[in-house]
Amino acid sequence: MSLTRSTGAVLAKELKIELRTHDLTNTVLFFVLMVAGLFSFAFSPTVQESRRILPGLIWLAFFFAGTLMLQLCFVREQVNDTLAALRLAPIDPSAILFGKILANFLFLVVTEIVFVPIFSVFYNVNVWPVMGQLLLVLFLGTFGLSVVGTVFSAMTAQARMRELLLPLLLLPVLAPVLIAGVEATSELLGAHPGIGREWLSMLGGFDVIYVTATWLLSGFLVEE
Amino acid sequence: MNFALPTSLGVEFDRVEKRYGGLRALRRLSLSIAPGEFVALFGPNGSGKTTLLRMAALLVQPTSGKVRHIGAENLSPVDVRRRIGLVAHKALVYDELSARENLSFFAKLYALDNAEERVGRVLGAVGLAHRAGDAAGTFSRGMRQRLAIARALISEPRLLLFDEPATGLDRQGREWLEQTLTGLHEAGATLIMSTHDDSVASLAGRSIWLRAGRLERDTAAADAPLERGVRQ
Amino acid sequence: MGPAGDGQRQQIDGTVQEMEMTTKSKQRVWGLAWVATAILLALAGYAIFFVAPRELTMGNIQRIFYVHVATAWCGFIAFFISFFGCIGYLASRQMEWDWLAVATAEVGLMFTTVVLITGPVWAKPVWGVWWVWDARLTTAFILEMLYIAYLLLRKMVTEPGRRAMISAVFGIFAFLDVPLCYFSIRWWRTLHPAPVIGGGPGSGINPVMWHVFLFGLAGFLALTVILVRDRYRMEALRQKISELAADLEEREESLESKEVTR
Amino acid sequence: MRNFWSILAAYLAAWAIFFVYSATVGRRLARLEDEFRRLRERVSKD
Repeated sequence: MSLTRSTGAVLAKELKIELRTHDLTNTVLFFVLMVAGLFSFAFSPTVQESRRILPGLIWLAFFFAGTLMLQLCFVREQVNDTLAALRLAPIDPSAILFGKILANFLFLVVTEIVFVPIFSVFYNVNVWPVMGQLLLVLFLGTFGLSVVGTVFSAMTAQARMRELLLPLLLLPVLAPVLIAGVEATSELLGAHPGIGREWLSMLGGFDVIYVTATWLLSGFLVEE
Repeated sequence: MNFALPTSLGVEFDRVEKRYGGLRALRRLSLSIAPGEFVALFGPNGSGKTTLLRMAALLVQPTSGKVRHIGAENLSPVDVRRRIGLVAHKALVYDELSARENLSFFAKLYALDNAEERVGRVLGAVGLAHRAGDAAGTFSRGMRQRLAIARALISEPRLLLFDEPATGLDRQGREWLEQTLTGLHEAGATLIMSTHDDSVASLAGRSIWLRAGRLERDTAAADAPLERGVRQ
Repeated sequence: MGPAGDGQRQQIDGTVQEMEMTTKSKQRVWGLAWVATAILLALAGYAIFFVAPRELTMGNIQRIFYVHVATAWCGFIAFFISFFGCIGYLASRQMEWDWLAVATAEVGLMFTTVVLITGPVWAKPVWGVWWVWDARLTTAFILEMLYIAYLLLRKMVTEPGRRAMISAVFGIFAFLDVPLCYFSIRWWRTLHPAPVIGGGPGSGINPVMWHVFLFGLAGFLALTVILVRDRYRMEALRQKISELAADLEEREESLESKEVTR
Repeated sequence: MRNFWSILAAYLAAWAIFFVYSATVGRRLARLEDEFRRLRERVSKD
């Protein structure tokens, strides 16, 4: 069976389960909403300050929400040892990871589409003129987060104290995504909106490097 | 049911060792199971039965030694996987999905043709046709076990590995299991099964006892009931 | 115990004797290496303060450079070897690669800590601040975080084979991150002085300074080697101990069962 | 000597880290060697 078809099968399974339970999307939506509100209470920024802090706030909110969500991704497969069932199947082990990466990416993307306008309203920053570019930057960064996050979730699923471990492993590796993402977003929300080619290529480069590494190492990742 | 095509798959363990840190689950164990054999595995908890079965299913890599599948010399690793079925301790199905959805999903992973028809047939064979649309999470222990067996049979494997298949089944379920096992064996599939259930075990043609990761005894079926009485 | 057990026991005794003979002489060699490294480092300390000339623009504070740069190199070399250890383990599944990876990661982390402490002490009088989020500083900081995470991960997974595999994957992911981090921060902001050694035209240092630097570097490299060796040996011993403990337990078990059958 | 204390602090810190780390590695190694020797004796005694 081809890699794309088996990836598609795993992705469809993830989406079906999520549509039935809404566990992951509900958690993430609620978490991001809380961060958007609480941050405003804590700092009550002026419009100008908002423009400056909003890029960082958006990225951190989605990073932490993603970390929270990704923890469940492989723990879920342990309840009935379904990971073993996936590994028994005659498919490339990277299909298991890629299917889950795409599912996690979609869940986060949905959250972002919902929340960018809400952030815009809460912080009085008009994002409409640059919405398309902003979402492009967010998607590139979110994809990197999903790739590394899913892989680390697979790695830590059987470790002690995995809830603490995942953010510790994930956040330092994601530093380049955070820097590039925040910088690109700042440029878009700045006085002269534009998009830095170098930040996009950094985000794209990160995605390409880690997708390749995941593809090469997937056999080890799902091992018992 | 007509499971298992002509060529069946055996398995050979060649001085296999599996260590989990200081713990040695299997110790230089050598064992050969020919295609078409029906083997019962006995041994106290922690004697290595589950590790042996999972190793035969290619889920666990040996620390040293080799696992070979007899009759798979010209097959790619993926094609070997395609011919193996495992019924494990846990059900290996998704609680959130219905019985039918679970089987359809795995049928898709095995790239089976006319999947829908096959799923329907297997559901009928394990006696779950009336609950096909219900989520697996709502099933009783015995029904989950039936679904787990259905999951393993969906791809018509030639080497079937059962880890305590009788757990959770009532008397009627056990009779059904015995019939199914006999049917599979007659159709030429290789069966390896760990069990504590005497009547299910009595179907096997060969009995193997494990102790602390070693082969303790390997006998033909005729001696099995007597041996079991002494040993357990 | 049956004949198989006796054979196994002879094998153990044989390796034990063999090891005893080699360890004595080996220990002496490595003891000497320790002494030599200590002397080398003491001499380097002397040379840094009393042989190297005073730098004209920065003054004496420049003397930190000798330790700062040399330890940064050692740390980076150690992490680089650790990266290869991770790849080696995944390619071969031999525990020795994992031991090399953890030994170099820990020693590299120690050196990076020194870099992160000496850096700000130099920066304060020269830049006027202890710390800036500059490309090199931030990269060093993230390197430190990545390898702390690596060691934490190892603590959380107990089964050695699994631990080796997981940490090898993480080690590779972490090391791939370093160039990405460096470039992202370089485009972001940079303050750190350009490399003096092997930089563009106009760079380069006084030959005496250069020799003092090389002398110090030799000392730190020697320290890296012996620390990595000791740390590696710890891992090797841990495995031997767990094997011996398993053998003993097995022997006791079989003695017990013998008594029961009697 | 300008900045003398800074330099001294930096060097003391660096050498202290080297020393402490080497000492811990040495101590942990010695403890493992001991344990290994003890186990080995038990194995050859049996």
